[in-house]
Amino acid sequence: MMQKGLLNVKKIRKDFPILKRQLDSGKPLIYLDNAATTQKPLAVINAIHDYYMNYNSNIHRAVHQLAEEATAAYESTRQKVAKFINARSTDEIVFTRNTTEAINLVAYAWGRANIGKGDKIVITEIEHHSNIVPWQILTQEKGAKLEYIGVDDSGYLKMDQYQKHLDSKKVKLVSVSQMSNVLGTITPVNDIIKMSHERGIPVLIDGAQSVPHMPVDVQKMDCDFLAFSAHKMLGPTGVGILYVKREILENMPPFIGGGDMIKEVHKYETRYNDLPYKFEGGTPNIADVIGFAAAIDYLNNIGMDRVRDHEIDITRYALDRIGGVKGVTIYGPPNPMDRGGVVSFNIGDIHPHDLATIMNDHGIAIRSGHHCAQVLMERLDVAATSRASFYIYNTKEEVDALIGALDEARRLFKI
Amino acid sequence: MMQKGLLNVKKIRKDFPILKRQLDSGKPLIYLDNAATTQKPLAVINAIHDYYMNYNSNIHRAVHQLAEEATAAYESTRQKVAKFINARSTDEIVFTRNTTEAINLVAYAWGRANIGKGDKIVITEIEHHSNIVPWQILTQEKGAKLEYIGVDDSGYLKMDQYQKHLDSKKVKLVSVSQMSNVLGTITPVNDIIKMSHERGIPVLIDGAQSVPHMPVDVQKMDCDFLAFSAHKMLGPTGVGILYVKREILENMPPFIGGGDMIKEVHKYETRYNDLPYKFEGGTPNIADVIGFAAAIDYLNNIGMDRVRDHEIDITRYALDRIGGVKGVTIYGPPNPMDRGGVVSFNIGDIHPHDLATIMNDHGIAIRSGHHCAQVLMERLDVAATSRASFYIYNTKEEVDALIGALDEARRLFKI
Amino acid sequence: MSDDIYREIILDHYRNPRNKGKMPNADVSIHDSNPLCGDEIDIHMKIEDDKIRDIKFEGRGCAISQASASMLTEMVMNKQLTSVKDLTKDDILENIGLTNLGPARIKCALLSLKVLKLGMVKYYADRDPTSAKKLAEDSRAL
Amino acid sequence: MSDDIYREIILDHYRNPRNKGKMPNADVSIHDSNPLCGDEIDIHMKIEDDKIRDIKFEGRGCAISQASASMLTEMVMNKQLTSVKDLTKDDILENIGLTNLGPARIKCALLSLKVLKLGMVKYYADRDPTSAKKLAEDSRAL
Ligand SMILES: Cc1ncc(COP(=O)(O)O)c(C=O)c1O
Ligand SMILES: Cc1ncc(COP(=O)(O)O)c(C=O)c1O
Repeated sequence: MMQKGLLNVKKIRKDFPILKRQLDSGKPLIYLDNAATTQKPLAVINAIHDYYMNYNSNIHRAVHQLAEEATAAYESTRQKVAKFINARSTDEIVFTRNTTEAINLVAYAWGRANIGKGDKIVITEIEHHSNIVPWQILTQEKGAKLEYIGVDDSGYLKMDQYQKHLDSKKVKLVSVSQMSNVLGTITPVNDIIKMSHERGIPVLIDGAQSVPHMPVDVQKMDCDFLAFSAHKMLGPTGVGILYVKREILENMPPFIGGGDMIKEVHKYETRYNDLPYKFEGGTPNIADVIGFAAAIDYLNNIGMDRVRDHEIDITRYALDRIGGVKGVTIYGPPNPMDRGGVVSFNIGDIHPHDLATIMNDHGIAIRSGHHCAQVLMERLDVAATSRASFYIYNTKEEVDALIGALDEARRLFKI
Repeated sequence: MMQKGLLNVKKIRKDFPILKRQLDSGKPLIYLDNAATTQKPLAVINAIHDYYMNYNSNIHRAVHQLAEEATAAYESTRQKVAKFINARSTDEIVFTRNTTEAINLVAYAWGRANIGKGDKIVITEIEHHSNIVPWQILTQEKGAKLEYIGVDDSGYLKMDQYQKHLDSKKVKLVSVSQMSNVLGTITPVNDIIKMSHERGIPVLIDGAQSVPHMPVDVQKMDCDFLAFSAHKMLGPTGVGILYVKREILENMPPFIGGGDMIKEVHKYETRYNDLPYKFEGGTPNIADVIGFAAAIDYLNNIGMDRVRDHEIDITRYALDRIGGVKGVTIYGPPNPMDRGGVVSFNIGDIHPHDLATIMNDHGIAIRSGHHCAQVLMERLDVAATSRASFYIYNTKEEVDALIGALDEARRLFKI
Repeated sequence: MSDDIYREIILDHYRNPRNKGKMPNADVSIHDSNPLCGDEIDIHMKIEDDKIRDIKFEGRGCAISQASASMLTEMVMNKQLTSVKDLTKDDILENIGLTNLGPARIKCALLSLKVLKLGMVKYYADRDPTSAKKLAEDSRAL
Repeated sequence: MSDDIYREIILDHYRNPRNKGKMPNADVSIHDSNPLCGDEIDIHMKIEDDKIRDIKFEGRGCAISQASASMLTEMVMNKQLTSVKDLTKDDILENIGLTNLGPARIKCALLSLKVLKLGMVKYYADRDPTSAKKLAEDSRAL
């Protein structure tokens, strides 16, 4: 059912009811905050609705019909996720709340068992707080060290620094995001993983920005862990995914203890459940996991290659147009092939927060601030940036509207 | 807007679309699995739908209109929750995925900072795995001890054992469920908390079964922690609530590290956010938290006293009718005033799983198994029980249908 | 539907299980449980010349899981492991005459096969790692 | 709407902030940031006879937060703490002429007041615990 060629954006837009929204400003919504969370197609909204209207039930532990239906739907999402990232088995797919919880799961369960005094964990300067703070907490607890791979002025990782860290021989984990949520940088994860595996070091990939926007294949990439969020790829809020290679997952102690993750509980000891259930304690977010399947279907139907092509196209246009506005600084790689559909910029001395307010007058939703990447902000020596980020339903006309609003901001701030 | 007198169940049933469902057996749904999860009124389903159709956005960190609307709705749920359990402040309300995660949060964040070698944690034999396994993990890690308050043959806690544990002077935490999900027992939490506070020991209340079914006031009860799940009280899956007294929460280290829970992240150190955000890392389950507000409104509109009265009424009837069936053993307190709307039983040598299959032929959804309470199963010396559990939309006619199916089971198994 | 499940023969095996009990000096003993319902099965075997000379089970659980275990022991008693190794899900369901179970109840019917396969994994672990690996995969899929 | 916000006077205070800078021997120094946008404000004060003898701020952030901080320092310079203590949200918003901000931007406008209140909490901590407690409550609500 995969389609070919350029996206039919007009047709796609019809599937997203919110895009018809009129805002208080009287303007129609121009949604350019997709790196924060994407909008949802009707198919996803309806899947959740259908679940609650027709077969809402707790799962796994009952034999009545609703429970069987709900369990089957829940587990079928797991199959779709496994296939979407080309995992070997559904055993390797753990549902969490979001990318953040997925990374914390690794830090708590794997990290506390495998990181010791003097060990090093290597991350990069472009990481989201979700891929920094868990490692700060872990390394502080264990007396281990956190090391950073720097980023150059064009937004590329300094691979020589990575090499040096590896040479120090103390590295026990490398954790890198595949696409920066600020610079858009697509990082050389294949090289990073290869170099690391040569030394027997596992690698966690933060796929929060990459998995929604380009084809990702865990077997080809050969990462050990991959974390991403449903809500950033047309799915509902409240669902994250942690992929872990089975050999590693099998040896990981549990994280959240409680119902569903056990096989047998006795007063003073417990036998944990099979993979992946061992890592899903308590009643899961059933409705939203089921809703997420509709998002995967939707993306599969378009094809991730075409999603990527569309974003390269619109990002190239946006880099051109925004770059042409007087007083603008754009951050990140200049070549749209090296970046995702994220454009961060500043203009004159207008603070991004003020710019976002002005944008909002025009119905344009952009994000402003540190984007949960304060380490990168320090590196760029800015307090904040404005960020426009694109997805399958965005058009060049919307970029044009952004340019119009930028001109208005320049007028107000006399730039 | 609170109503008075008996519930108008006929009217209430109209608000729950799933109750019109025809099952494969050709029978209409009789849903008696409410202790596992409840059904959702249209108001809740619509609130989620409305969010995705009209103002889906990430929260807290943006100034565009969608983000402001979503943030306001998300935070207004927090206010409603605080009011529902009479917390002093919204600062004391942390959103989690479910009760299980809420208890784990306490075990990881508070527990690891406050429990040491030789310390004791006291729980009871009626606990759900979610209130056992986290403490097993913690006590094993810390070289601490887990102690149990026993339960007598009628399902009441052995308070003299509790007294003895307290006298041992090593107890650092007491964690007790306010209502058993198997026996229905309502535990004497006021006494338990009072006795414990006299020795300066904090108390966690597992309110997964109590908060949905009776009025609960954290200030009156004076508990230090309270955990419960939205999905067991008309709300969506994927939302749990952890109440923590502010004095305690203020001194708790964080649990999930990442976006939203920080104030300032630097390369090697982080300043955490204000309460309660410090404990909500990553993009929350925004849609479902917003949907939960509609569930609270719905329950408030009925009044929790009337919910409780309805359940006493139907439970009394069910205890009578089920107890009258030949070969039946009922577990838990005989007096419906001492228990919630949960009736666990066995009949002859019919295994609960087989009974549930037979029930399913009649459109009746009951739960069978160990109900995530294997320690209690060992105490009762049964492998499993069947459990019918009630909520505001259940009727005595549905109990009658259950009796009819029980007779059919006796015929099949020749009892 | 329940009329088709709870037939005379199932109830008979449930109430009068064959080959049930302990086996003090078994060559292989193995235990597993169904996380869904808590049903438990132990299987003990004496194996000579790759043949199941004796088999016993212990367990507790529903009529389906216990009757199925009882019938399985009869089915494999005195059989060569080479033939037992490849028993499939469908072989079992046909043997016990329950081909129309829903997904949750199927797990009950197949628990004893799963435990038997795990037992053979143990037996083959050193003797024939390839078979052991295949059996482990099979048991995981049940 | 932005036309009403980004008026001449706001831009002037943003670009030419009054009382901005360090204060080496301040009696009270306090720092806080807005977790929403990362805006930061430090406030330094010299206090004599319960009077703010000097006040300076440092900070970075949006025009609203920085202009508001600049205007706040002018507003409280040489004022008695007793009168400064009770400054409300509305006092500030009227002072800077921004009464129609949305909830997110209001946080920007009130950050400096929040920091000022926290500074007074510090000052009153030993001198007048009741006032300190009230100020802490107030600042939390901002
Ligand atoms: C008493 C009790 N505690 C905890 C839980 C766990 O709730 P959840 O699965 O929503 O985390 C349950 C629900 O089954 C329960 O009944
Ligand atoms: C690169 C990256 N990592 C992690 C996250 C955290 O995702 P979530 O908030 O869904 O946990 C984000 C989202 O903002 C991100 O962009």
